[in-house]
Amino acid sequence: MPFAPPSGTIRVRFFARYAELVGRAEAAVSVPLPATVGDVVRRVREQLPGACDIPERPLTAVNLRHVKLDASVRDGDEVALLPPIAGG
Amino acid sequence: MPFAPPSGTIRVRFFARYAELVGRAEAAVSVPLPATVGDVVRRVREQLPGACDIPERPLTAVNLRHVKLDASVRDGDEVALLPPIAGG
Amino acid sequence: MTYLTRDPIALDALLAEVSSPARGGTCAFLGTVRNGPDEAGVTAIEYSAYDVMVEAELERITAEARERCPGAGVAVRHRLGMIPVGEASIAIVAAASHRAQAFEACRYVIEEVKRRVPVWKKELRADGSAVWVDASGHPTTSPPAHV
Amino acid sequence: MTYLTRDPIALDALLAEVSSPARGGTCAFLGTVRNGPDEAGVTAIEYSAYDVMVEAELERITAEARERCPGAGVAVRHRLGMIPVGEASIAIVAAASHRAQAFEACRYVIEEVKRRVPVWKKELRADGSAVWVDASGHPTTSPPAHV
Repeated sequence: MPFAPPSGTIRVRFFARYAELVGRAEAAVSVPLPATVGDVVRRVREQLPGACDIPERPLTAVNLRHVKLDASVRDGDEVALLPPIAGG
Repeated sequence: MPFAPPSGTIRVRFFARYAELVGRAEAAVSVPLPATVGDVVRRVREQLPGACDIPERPLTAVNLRHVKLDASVRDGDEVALLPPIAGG
Repeated sequence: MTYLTRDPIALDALLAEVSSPARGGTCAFLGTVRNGPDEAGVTAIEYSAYDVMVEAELERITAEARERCPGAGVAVRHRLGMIPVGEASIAIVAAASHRAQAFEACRYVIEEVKRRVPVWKKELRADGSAVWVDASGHPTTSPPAHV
Repeated sequence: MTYLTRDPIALDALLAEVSSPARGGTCAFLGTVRNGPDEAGVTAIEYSAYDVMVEAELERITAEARERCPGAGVAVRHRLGMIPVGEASIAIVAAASHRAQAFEACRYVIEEVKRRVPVWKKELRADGSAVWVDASGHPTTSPPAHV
């Protein structure tokens, strides 16, 4: 039986213009672990129709906190791709 | 006939604690001209009962504007002696 | 859902939340939808958000403001949905014993909101068009850089 | 008598005076009568003023604020007479196209008011005593220096 690296399922959320680009508000994405937020973004841009128009380095959050793309993700994490913030 | 220097009548106004010290809200003070606000204050402190407890160098205004004690006064001016400001 | 609302923001309610006899200085900030020379034809802005993250960020930001200004009371409300020109999208109130802390806490909150709170704006124009805009009101068509 | 009142200050009226579609940022400051650890037993403060000079100074100060922040709208109200703990003695509202000018104009006005506007405070205490206090709430018994 060949060696299968552990993989994790990440809940990816899309907002505002990014949600319009991919035509959905969320997706479940599977990544081999260990993985970073950047790996998740890459996977999303490759696999989801319309996602190639999301920037390669968008703002991201994991579990409701802003993170950099080199932050690690675990199975079950919620990763959000955030268009430029316009609050206030 | 001896030479009489021109004199001016200044309306002096008192506020808050200073008004309590002199027991009045205003006084007409005569000063030989030319004169400064400092001259008016000196005259007030010498002549008005209770006024000696007003500081020698109080905050002052002439015709509704803050001035220093070396500002000159003219006949008919309104000079105000202002306790430390506590507005706001 | 403490910090978000879909109704007009009542400033009086925020003031009541933070006022106390020991707090002599209160600073408030209101951000309202503009229709100035740079926003010709804007009739309203539709605000959307990553709701739960907005709540989490505003909880952190107000806690940070209170840490910087001990004793201060801080309240924030961000409105979502369609907001017509002239109405407030955000209100912040900070009350402290003295005015310097009140101004500082209020300013801190709005600056951090602009940097960190995941809210987005779509401008609706009189000609029927709609466009996503960034914090400065510029269309977000070109790919934004990662901060 | 534009800037002075003997009635409770209505913040909404001041906000309405300065709001306009081109002004997206509004900063307000409220100064309220305190009864904190430094004011044990204060029940109210009686504010008195050199009324006509207050009007003249506030006219000058608001004009200066508008000069520093072109396009800004600035409104001020100072209350006189007996003001109970928790109620406002002053309210300032500054609205501008962007928040930085709104904060700056509002802050400028309150700082200049504290320096220049001839208003005095007598603290009334629960024990029946009354004492003139300076801006910091300290009794003004010793002769103040000329500024």
